[in-house]
Amino acid sequence: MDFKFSEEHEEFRKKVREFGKKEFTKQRIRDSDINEKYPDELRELTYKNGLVSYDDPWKVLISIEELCSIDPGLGISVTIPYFGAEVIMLFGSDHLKEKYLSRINSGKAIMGLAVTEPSGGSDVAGASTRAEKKDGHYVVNGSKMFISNGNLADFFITLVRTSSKEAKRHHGLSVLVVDTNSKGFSANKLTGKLGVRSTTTSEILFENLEVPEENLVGEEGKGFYYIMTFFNISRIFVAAQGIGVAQGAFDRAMDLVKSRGEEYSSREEVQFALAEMATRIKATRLMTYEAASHLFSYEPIPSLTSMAKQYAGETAVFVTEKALEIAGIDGIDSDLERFFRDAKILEIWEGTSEIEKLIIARNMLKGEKP
Amino acid sequence: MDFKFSEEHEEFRKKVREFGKKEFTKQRIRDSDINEKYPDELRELTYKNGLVSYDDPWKVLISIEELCSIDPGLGISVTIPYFGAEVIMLFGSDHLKEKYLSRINSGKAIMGLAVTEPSGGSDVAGASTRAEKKDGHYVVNGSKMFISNGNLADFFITLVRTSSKEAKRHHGLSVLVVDTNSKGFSANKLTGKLGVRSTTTSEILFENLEVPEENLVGEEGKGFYYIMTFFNISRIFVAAQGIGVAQGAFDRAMDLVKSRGEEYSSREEVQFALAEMATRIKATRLMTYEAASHLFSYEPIPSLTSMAKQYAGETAVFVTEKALEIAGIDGIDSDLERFFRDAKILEIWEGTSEIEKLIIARNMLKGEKP
Amino acid sequence: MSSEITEILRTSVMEFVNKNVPSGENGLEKSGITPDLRKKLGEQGFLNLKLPAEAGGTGMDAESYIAVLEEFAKAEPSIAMEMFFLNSVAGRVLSHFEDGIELLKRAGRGEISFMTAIPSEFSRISSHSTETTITSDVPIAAGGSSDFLLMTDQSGRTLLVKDKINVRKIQKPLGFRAITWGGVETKNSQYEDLGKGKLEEIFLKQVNLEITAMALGIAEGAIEKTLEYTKVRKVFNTPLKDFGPVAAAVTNMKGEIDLVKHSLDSERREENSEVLRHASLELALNSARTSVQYHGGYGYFESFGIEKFYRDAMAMKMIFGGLKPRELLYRKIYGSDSGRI
Amino acid sequence: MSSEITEILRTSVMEFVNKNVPSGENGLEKSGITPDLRKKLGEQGFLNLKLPAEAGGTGMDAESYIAVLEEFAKAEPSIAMEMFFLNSVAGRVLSHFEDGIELLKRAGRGEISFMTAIPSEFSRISSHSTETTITSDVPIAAGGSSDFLLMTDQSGRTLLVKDKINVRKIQKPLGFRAITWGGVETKNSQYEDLGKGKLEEIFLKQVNLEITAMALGIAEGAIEKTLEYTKVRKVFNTPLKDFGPVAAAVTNMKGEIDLVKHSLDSERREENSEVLRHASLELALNSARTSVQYHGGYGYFESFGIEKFYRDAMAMKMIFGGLKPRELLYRKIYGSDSGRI
Repeated sequence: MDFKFSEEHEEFRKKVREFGKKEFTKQRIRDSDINEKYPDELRELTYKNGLVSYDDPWKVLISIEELCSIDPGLGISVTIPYFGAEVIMLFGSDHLKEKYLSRINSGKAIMGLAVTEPSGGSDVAGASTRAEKKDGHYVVNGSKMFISNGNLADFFITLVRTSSKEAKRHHGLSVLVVDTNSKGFSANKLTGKLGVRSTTTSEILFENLEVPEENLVGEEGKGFYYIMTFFNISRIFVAAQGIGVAQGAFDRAMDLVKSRGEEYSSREEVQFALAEMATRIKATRLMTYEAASHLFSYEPIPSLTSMAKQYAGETAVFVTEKALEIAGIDGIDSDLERFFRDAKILEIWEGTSEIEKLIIARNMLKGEKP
Repeated sequence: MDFKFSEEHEEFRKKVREFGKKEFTKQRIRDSDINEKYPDELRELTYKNGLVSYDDPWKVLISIEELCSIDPGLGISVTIPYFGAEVIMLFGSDHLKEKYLSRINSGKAIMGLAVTEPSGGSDVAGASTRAEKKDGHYVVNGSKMFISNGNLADFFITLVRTSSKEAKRHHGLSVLVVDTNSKGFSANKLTGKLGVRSTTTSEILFENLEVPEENLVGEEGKGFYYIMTFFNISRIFVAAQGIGVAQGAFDRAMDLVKSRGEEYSSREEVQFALAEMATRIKATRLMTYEAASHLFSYEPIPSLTSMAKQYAGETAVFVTEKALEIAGIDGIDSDLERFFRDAKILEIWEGTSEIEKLIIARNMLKGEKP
Repeated sequence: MSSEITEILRTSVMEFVNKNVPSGENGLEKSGITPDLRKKLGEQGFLNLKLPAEAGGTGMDAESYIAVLEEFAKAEPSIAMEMFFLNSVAGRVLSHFEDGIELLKRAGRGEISFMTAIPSEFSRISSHSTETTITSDVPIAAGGSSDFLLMTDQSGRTLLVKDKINVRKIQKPLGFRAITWGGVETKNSQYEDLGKGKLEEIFLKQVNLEITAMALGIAEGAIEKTLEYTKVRKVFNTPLKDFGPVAAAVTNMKGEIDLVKHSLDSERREENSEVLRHASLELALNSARTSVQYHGGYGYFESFGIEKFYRDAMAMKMIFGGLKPRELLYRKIYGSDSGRI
Repeated sequence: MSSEITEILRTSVMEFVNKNVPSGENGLEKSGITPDLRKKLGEQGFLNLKLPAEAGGTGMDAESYIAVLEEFAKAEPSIAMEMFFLNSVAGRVLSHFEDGIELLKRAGRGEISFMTAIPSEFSRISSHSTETTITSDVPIAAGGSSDFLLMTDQSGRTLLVKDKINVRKIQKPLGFRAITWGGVETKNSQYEDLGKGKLEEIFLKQVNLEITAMALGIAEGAIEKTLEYTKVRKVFNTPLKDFGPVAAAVTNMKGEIDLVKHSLDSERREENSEVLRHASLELALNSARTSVQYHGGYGYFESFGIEKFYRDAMAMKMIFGGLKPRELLYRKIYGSDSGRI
């Protein structure tokens, strides 16, 4: 057993950290949060500095972790433009890889994943956006909800229903790459989020939107499987967001405790809170890293991935709440209050905590050993 | 990073498991539990089969884990006869190693650690058992409480006060090896325990008991340090007990759920319980293994060790309670009720959960990174 | 009945326990509830509190009955459970026919007692009955003796088995050790058919407040001892209670106990009964676990009288806290328009 | 006052909110409590409920006052907090001198309002006062406007600052966004010395039931919406409420709300006030967090009116749930013989 990152990865972590400390300025953080403004210039900077590189998924994980610990909103904003890329990598044709992934790899495009619908967040198989084949095109009609990068993305990995057999819910779904400059595409930015306010969340609509046949990812009818496979990857990165949020909040709470002097820091209530926070963070890290090590060597263990994701979300919420309790009234206008608002989404997106628990149990009931 | 045990260790785990399944018979388990009887014959068998070997601490850890998952009472009983050996290994003279450790290594003797006193379980530095030097001997007077192997051990690693300066509480303590066949030694077995009833717990008394000077471990005045160092080792093994108890209870709960059929096993309440149990167990394992990997390479991280121990105790209690809830009335006379009774001690011995949390926080306040 | 009289009752329970119930090393769990102790309980009028008047019941109001259950549970949960099986269970199913009234009369005087096979969602009951013969294997039953047995047969009917009851006593059951637990076999026994689903109906729906009283008593018994212990027990030369997290945990439990107690004492208790049942079961387990913890090594020993609360609280949850009664809570809160729940 | 009248009051609060308080996309948090709304609150008699009679107070009993706080908190916690600062805080410190009465009168009519610098254990207050001049930097204050400021100076005295109050308004504070939060600076201001430790005493000891009412209202507001939402919201073609763990979590919260509510409504509320304070703060946070969770993505948006409960509940805990008030709970439960605590 070996619980250490390689020297290269440690170096990389240091580099990310330095970048974040320098570029995530107070001004940028506040401006993005208060005005719900996407930090596009920062995204470019992050890309140019090579902090999001698909050559090595460990580096992506490290970037997410470190940047989120400096500011979750900005951290997520600059690492989310590639959201969904793995679907093309794993299942897309060479044509799609070249046409779309090359733009992503050069940092020139923003993409997104359009799966969730207004009628059901967790019920992926219930998707009702329709795509009908007609003259070498798919004609897409329907809407998607809570779509990250909704008003920013150049194209979306989109889950659509290509078969009318409602009985086979899972088997009637396919994945298309939809250009947002196509006729019939529109997006309404949803404002007034609790947290991660610098990310852009939208409702997107498809109205008789035509997609060329070659934009089908993989095979027709396998969309549900592709998306589920993707979630088993993206959940690792959400867990990394959780590590970052929790660690960032913990570090700030620790500083606060120290700044209040010996009499305060020696109080057992305070020490208990710190110990409980730190223990949860440690457990989150380990579960995430183990899940990642299986995933990144192409042997994912879905129940373990879900454990990491669920526990990370819960930990981010737990730690930020505890940190604010320590802060008291002084926290009402502080970094910590932003961390608190940013944390909650981690229990909701990429599969709610409830869904993760069901995944864990069902896989284990089938004999999987996490 | 590498989260896998070596092949040798996996083989060893299998061997331990097979041994336990064969030798931990229903009869032995029940008899030991109900009659509070130490299974000495089983201890010898375990030793003879090479399941407790100080050549490799990983093997000790694996044995504890696997045997406790079959039965915590017997699992602890057969692995506890060597309790305290590390104190001599690390700090004892060659004379002590030869005289005492060789008997331990050959499985011929049982030893124990006498630290806790009636007046304070967690307050090690408050020990008041006195040892005064006189004619080349220490004369020991005092009593120790809740001492494992109290009526079984051939000798005890004993914490005594050798200096009268009460002001320097920590620095007035030393460690002696006390033979139990010495004049002035007596032990009262304490019966009626909630759990781990096959282990023997006693109050032991020293009345003008003479100990030869050469039985001093290390230096006078360093006893507190030696014992604290030992606890940083033994806590790993308590964490391993926790893994075993929790895993054993989980496996039984899983079997129960499956045996009740699809309608029951598909209930979300039941699946949530299984998921929460399994996640805690996974987190416990990882923290324990990482803490062990540091410790076994002589770079212990005390805060991480305490995290593992505290979380393991809490997990054992959590999982056994949940398992009994699943069992319902049928559990009232079952393996699971024994696991439940056995679990609670893990939050108490080798430092209560409260003490562990303080250790975590205080080390981190000093800058330690677990 | 006024709360003044309830207070007198509470005092008389405490006095009875102090005078008649062994504690410490050779406490009640070792001796069990003996015929002699049962007699005394009967003489003092503790066994017929809620029996019907024709069976010699005192016609006591609910408030006083649950107060007595709570008070016994604080000291010796097993006695409360014995009272519960007789008054809340047997009293309800046996009061509808003459023979039953007669048996209740005798039981109320402490002369006989019933075993009750607790209905289980997953019970391993295998029973077969013809008109005159019943063969059953009821693995878990609880009660004072094997004079009579209340049980549910395979088809869901509640039976009173009158003879040839063979009990395989469990040596050390998890909880309530002063009453008898065991597997039961009956063969060619005489029995009385008491109606379909009667026992289950009682355990599921009719005893919420009694369960609350017992669970609350366990929580109180554990936490009151812990409050006192943490005042005097010192570590690092400081009383345990002066460590913030200890004080926090104990006062939180005590606070929750007060909330449940006030609700149980109030006139709105019925309206809240499902909530109280589950809240008190949770509270009992949390309180008892915390209490063992803060008693440290000492709390781990039977003679200290703390660990029994932990076992009993766990057993309470196993007996009374399953999915079926939880569903009734869901239904209560969500109203009648429930689908799967 | 009878509970019937309390019920009428509750209804009138609901009616007032429906009629006068904006909701949805452009809800109250965007507009803030405007002078106009404050006027209306005053006209309807919601601002002087507990003010002294000389200041035009209604002499309303505690039961009705806390019922109104609870009811406003269910819908708009910010309004409850505005009432609280005026009636429970300003009303208490300003009623002892003529000028103060005059100001309370006007505030009760909604014509002026006070900011209050909430005493903090670790406040970064740095203030210096001479006989005629006060310079202070109070980073966190809350209230309606900067007409007047109640604050604690460096030496612990409570001051009423009357002019030259410079507020650096926080753009998006964590909670209670419809009232003003901000850093405050005063220089060469006129002020009145209201006595040593007055504000701290009030926040620590005198407002337990008011805090409970507000926290309970937040819990109720969140859970009631969630109860309704989980009945209609479907996933996998099944209403959310039919998933056991969802039903369990919601019904547990609702059950705990009922327990706290009953205790707050009972005549023993005073005796239990420390317990209620802390139990309700915990409950509000748990209820609100659970409510956001079960509203899924929708719950994350301000326009849905759910996430504000989560922020407000957290802010409540930060303001009212510190170590000092906890110590008062420990002391209450453990009795007076406490050492370090």
